[in-house]
Amino acid sequence: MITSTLLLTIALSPLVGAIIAGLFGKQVGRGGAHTVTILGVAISTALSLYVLKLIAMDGHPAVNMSIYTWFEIGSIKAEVGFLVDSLSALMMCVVTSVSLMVHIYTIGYMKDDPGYQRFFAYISLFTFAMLMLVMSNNFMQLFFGWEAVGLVSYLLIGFWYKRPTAIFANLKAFLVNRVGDFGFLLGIGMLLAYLGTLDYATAFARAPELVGQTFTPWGSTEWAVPTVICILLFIGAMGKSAQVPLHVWLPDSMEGPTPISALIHAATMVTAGIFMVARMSPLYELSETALSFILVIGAITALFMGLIGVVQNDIKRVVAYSTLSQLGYMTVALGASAYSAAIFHLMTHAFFKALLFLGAGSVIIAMHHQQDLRRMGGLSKYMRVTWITAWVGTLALIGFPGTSGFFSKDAILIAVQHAERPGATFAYICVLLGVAITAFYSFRMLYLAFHGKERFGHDNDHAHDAHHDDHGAHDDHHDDHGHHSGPPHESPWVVTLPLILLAIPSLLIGAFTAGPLLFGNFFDGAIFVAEGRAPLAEMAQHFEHGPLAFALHGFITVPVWLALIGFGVATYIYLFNPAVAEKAKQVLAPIHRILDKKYGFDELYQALFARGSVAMGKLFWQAGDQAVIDGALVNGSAGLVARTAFAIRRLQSGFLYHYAFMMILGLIVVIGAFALLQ
Amino acid sequence: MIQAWSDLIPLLPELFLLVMINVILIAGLFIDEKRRGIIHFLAILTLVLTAVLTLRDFNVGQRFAALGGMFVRDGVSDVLKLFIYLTTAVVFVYAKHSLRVNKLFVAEYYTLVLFAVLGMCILVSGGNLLTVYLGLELLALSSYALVALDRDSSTASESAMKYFVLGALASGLLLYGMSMLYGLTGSLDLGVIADKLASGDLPPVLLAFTVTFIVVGIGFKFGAAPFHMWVPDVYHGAPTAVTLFISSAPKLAAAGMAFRVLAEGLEPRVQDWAQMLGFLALLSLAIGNLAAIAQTNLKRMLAYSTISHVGFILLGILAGDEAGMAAAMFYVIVYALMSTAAFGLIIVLSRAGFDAERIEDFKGLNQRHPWFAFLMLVTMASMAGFPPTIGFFAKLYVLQAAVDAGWLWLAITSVVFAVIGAYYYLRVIKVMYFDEPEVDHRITVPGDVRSVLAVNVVMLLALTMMAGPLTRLCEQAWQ
Amino acid sequence: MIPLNWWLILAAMLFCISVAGIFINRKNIIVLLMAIELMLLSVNMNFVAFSRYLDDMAGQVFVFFILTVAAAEAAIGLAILVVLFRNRRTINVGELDSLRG
Amino acid sequence: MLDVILSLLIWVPIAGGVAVLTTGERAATGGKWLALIFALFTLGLCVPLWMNFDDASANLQFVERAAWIRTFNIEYYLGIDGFSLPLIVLTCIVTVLVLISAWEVIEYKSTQYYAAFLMLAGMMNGVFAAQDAILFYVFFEAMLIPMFVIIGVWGGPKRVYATFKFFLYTFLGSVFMLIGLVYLYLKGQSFQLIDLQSMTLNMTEQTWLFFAFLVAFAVKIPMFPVHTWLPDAHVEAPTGGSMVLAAVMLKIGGYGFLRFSMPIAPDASAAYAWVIIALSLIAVVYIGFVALAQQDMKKLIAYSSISHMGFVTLGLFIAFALVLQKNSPDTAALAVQGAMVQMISHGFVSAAMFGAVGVLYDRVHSRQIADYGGVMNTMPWFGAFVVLFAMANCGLPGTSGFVGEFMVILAAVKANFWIAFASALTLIIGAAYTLWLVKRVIFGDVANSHVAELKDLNSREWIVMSVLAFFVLLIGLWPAPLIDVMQPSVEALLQHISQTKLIGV
Repeated sequence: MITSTLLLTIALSPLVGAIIAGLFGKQVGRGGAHTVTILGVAISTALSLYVLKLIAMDGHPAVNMSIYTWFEIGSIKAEVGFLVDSLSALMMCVVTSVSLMVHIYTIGYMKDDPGYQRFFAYISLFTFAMLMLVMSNNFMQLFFGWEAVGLVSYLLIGFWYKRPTAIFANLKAFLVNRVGDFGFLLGIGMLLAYLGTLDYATAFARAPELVGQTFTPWGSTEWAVPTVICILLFIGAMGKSAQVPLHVWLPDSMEGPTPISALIHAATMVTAGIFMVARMSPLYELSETALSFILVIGAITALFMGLIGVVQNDIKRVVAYSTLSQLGYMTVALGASAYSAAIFHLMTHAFFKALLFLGAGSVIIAMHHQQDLRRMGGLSKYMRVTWITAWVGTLALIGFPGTSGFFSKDAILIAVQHAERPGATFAYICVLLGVAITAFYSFRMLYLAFHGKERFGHDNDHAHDAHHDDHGAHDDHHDDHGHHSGPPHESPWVVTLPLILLAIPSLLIGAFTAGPLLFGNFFDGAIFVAEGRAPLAEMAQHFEHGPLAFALHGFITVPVWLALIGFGVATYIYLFNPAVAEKAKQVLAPIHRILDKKYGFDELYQALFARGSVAMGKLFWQAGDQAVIDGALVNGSAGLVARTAFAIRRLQSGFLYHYAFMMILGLIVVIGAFALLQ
Repeated sequence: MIQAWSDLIPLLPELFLLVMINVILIAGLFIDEKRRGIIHFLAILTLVLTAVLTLRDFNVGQRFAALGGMFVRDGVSDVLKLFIYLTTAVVFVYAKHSLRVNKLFVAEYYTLVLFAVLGMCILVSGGNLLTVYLGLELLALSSYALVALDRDSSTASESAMKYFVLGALASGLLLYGMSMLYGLTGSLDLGVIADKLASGDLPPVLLAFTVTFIVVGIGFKFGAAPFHMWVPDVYHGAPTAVTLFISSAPKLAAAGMAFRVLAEGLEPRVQDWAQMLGFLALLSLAIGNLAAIAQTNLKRMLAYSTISHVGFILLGILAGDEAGMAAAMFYVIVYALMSTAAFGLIIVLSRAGFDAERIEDFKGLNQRHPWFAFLMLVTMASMAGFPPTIGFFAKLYVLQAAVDAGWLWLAITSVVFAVIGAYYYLRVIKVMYFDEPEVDHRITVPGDVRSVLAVNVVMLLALTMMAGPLTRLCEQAWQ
Repeated sequence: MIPLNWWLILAAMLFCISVAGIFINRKNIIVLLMAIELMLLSVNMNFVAFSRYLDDMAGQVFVFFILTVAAAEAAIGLAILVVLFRNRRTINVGELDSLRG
Repeated sequence: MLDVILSLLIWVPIAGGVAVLTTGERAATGGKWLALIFALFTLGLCVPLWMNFDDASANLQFVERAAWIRTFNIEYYLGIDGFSLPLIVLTCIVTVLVLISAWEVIEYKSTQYYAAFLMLAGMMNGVFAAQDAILFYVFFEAMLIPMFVIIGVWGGPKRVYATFKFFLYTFLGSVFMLIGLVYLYLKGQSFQLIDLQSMTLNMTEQTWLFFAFLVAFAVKIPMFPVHTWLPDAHVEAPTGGSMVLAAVMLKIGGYGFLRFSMPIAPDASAAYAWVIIALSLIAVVYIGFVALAQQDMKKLIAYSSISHMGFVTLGLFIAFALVLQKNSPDTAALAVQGAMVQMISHGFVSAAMFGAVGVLYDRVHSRQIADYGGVMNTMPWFGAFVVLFAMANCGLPGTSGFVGEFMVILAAVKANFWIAFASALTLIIGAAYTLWLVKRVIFGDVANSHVAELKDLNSREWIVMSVLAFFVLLIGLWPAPLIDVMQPSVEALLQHISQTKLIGV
């Protein structure tokens, strides 16, 4: 039985942990801090799993309850409440379980960091915010969670607030997200304006009314209301889920400590956009245009962000770009109205991407916070667990048949293949190529890190300096961690345990859940797909012989071959013949430069928005406020008064005859004026 | 000629005043330097008793005339007189201190002031052009003499000379107007004149011509622009004790004169003189407020501020109806209070050989003497017309009358000038509160001055609570 | 007999002359005093003429008062003049400008 | 007590001010405590006020009525409805905080400082409680003098220019309103707001009155282009001055709009709403950019205040379009509520921001952003508070700053999408200037020796900051109580403005 108490406990226990660790960090100490927060998250994990069980197995009906009224103005009502159905239940489990893993992992990763308690407070706070987001039953609360996770992400990216790069990155992240929220809020506004409610259930129930309604932005132009609403909402998703062109913040967010890169910038927060669109499926199904838009955006992200991943040398950035591209995949799925596929991929991706990030983190610990792939290699013999789990993660990422990634990615590919809406073909090509690219950069990273000859060692310190030139200053951070060189070693159990625990679902969860999630009625009532749209129908046929058969059948499908090609090329270059890489770099210099410059988005935005707006502000201020208003009008009139005053003062010449004359003059003027008036 | 002694009853206060003046005059000859306090006491006593006599049969709304209508007593005259006595008494209190420190503590001051008071009483009770003229001259001549009281001050004598010449010119103009009026109506009695004018078979242009001369005469007494040129120089040049007097009570008398001559005698020609006063009011507001900004001498600044206040008083009078007159009366009374307070504070700060008349002399007063600084703050606020001081209600009253009479544009202009005017009042506050003191001698003030000053200023605040009765008094006076 | 207007015009002319005398003269204050006297006289002429033609005594009574006042005025004027001369050693109108602005 | 509670709220602080003045400099400490006691007592009065306030009715409550100046039918007429109540409470809270925050900071003439703030508090309560136009005007104007003195005596180097600008600006604005009131009186022989609001006026009259009021309140709130006094005043004012100025005095402008302009001249307001909406949008966008360019923390926050006030005017005046054209009173109520909540919220947030600047200024004696950096390193708690308030300032959900903007923007979408579009830009611009400020001041490595030797908040500052933080979060997480209190009055107002006054003219 799902009660409000139960749900409140799930949502609030991380918050409690956060408050204790945050406000009373000194009193409770490091141990206390991680105990309470982990306890809080563990509780909500357990309860979330219980809720999921109730919903998935025991067929517990979806719960939609309101906790308290935020405000009520006439018919307009904003409440804080929970909607728990299969979709949100699944998300809750993903969020809490990954969060739990990250919490544990953090004990090891941050053990020397002075901001230990603060860090735990943040990630617990994040868990709370994310839960509020996924459990929400109305748009106001959705927006609350939406921005709250943004806030925590802001705080965590800037966790090492001494680093200029970090505080630059977090500002950038927040602002770019705000651009998305700008659209998102307007979308909510449109919804309220046309449906008169902020509540999911009511809104979805009334959604069909929107069909055929048009909105006149200017003149006689007319836009379909559903399209406008959906695109506006999706702009929000583009911000959160880092879709082109609002993706620029995600790579920089790697300035934050690795655990949060895993938690926030891979597994959960960035997928909020995906979740939101799936949640709004009843709306999105009303607008072909919006869906194609989503499809194309997703496709672009999927392919081109993957390409950038190929040229990155910072281990975390490689993973980050792969995250971007995977988010693209999910978005594409949404665009193909294969919401379930998107969510499915979201889940699997959460596990294996978290795994990869934590693995990367483990490597980074081992390398004393060296993140440059060119300075690694051959780590496999030093850190077995990390190495194996990294392999698992990589396989899942490239969708090796049988791994969880295989099922989810395949579902997306098929869905796109069979989607008939403008842009579908383009999207299909993109995602197919994307598969090969993914395989290539994933293995490139794997080999550079764990295989080949060791490129670290005595020139380690020098490596650091070289490294500084690449990415900002990490020195103070080093001070935090001391500077013990010597051979890398496997990380402590608190680090490896989560790796193992994440590796298992990365491998298996797909096989077990693909059936119900994709083809079963699991998402009925939560996700709505218009009549006659069965994006996964064809896949369902293949699947009816069960996951194993499907996996085997997978080996004869195009994607897997593409993946294998990518794998082959990577293996050849980075395992056997590294020289090729250099040669390729020279041959493809122009392309390489474009990729290295990330298509120049950052420079463009920096110039256009950052510098541009400050310049505009200066202009307004100096020209408008200071010159015109103050200078000309305010002080101008004051000066005028002063001048007149002194002029009049001169009239008082002191000479008697002037005075007398003035009187007579006054007399004459009065009489004269009178003569005229008569 | 006198029908009966009872006919003289209304004149009782004035007669008593006259007698007392002579007593003081003679006493002044015999009482020597040290015991001159007696004169001071005597003078104040005289005023008090005169006030008592006036109150004896004080009856607002009732009107009786003596000497065949030459001398009129009604609510207007009595209210004005009472406030003339009051202000003069206050003036005496402040003046004593100033005269002492400036070695001017002579009996003549008191006799001259009291003569001026007598003149004012006659003026505000004048039912006949003759009485008006006599009252006016009595007031004027004593004022000329007062300005020159400080025989050894060249500025004083210069300003006296200017005052005298311009005053003579003004009364000449007034007289000329009176003669024309006499010629046109064939009478000197204001009542008869009014009836004649009302009958309206007289050449309008000639009348307008005549009215102009009379308006000029009144305008001069008020010190309204463009007949204001004497005001700054006289205020500046005269000893502070004299400026204190000239700036307060005579304005009440001038208002009374305007009421008598314009509102009663020339009432039928209201559309003529209203427009002239409009012109005067506009100029006074403009010149007064603007020129005051450029001043560094506080007395001079206050002179210009007086001119701007006159603009507001005229604003009330030119409304022409009872409400307007009542408003003007209220304003002039309030003005008298504010003016005495302001000059009183100047006197308080002056010491032997040093008149605190430059604005700089108030620098850092808040640090030297917070209480006086606060009093000055209130006074300035009231003059600028900020609530919650009474100055605000005076302006409100007048504005209402003007707007009601259809002078909206003038009302708007006046408030704009009021804002400009606020600047120089604020500057005084600024000097007192924001700046560091330059001189640092102890401020020693006799208790009576201190307490009267306190009452005087607190009235500016307290009256807002009790604005009701005062306004009602003015209303009834004009029923 | 002589029509009223003549008297009035004469008085007006005298008046104008006196007024002009006040603000044209830039030399001697004595002249100012004389001009003032003249002004009052012109006014007297008006009154007398009017009272004659209205045959009403009031006007002439007024004249007596004016004459008296004029005397007093002259006295005070001269007194001030003396004081001024004591302080300034000059009675030149053009030099009376220490108070201005 | 309840039947004179409003009088108490007005006169207790004023009397307290006088009492404190009399203690003089010698007994400064005693004066401080006396002042604090008076302020706390006044704050205490708010408890019964709120408790006994009937939030189901839109009628005036706690009414006190007595003849004052019969000649003009001016009355001492007090009463509050849903609009006044929160503002009065806000005033009392802020006053207490200001006194606390000045505790050790103000040494020069401290008793006068405290007295000035107490009197100010009484007058501001008077403004919010007055139901007679002249009474309102009296308090409205009288406030200027204490503020003039506060900025002028305890202010910065350019204080003289700032004070005069502040004073004359406001005074000039208000005199036109005075003329308007006089006109109304002559028409209706009454100064009571109720009568003025029910008076029928033709379009010409309404237009003139509307603009007369507009000048007065536009300066006060302040709206573009008559806003330039505010940055100067804030920069020069002492911390307490800035806090009160931003927290309460600006609100009087918005309050005036919905007490005077909207109900007295509804048709003109409807006809010229576009003017105000346009100016509000300029305030939101243009001023936002201006704030981005500031180098002085106080200036930056001052500009952000102007930009936030844009939402108040916007919310108030899109209500007309929503009621009259879109015919959806609920959304209109949303807009007006949004405006009100924005006022209250900004009261706390801006007070907090200025308080925070004050905390830094007391230590380093500089307001230049360039003189700071990495404050977080030496003042972690302070940094945390600043981040919280900064988030509130850029309207993060869960903080009070979000509620008002959220409501107004949602309502604006209904009125006109592009208005909403422009106003929603604040999400980006607001975040940009606020967080950039935080980045430059709070984050980063220790910038210089001054920052290096900063001490974290002392207990006194702790109290101020945490009280403000409490309210910021309370309103952000649970605005319902606030909104319920105002709702009946809002509905009454909308009901009133939805009917034209032109009938019968």
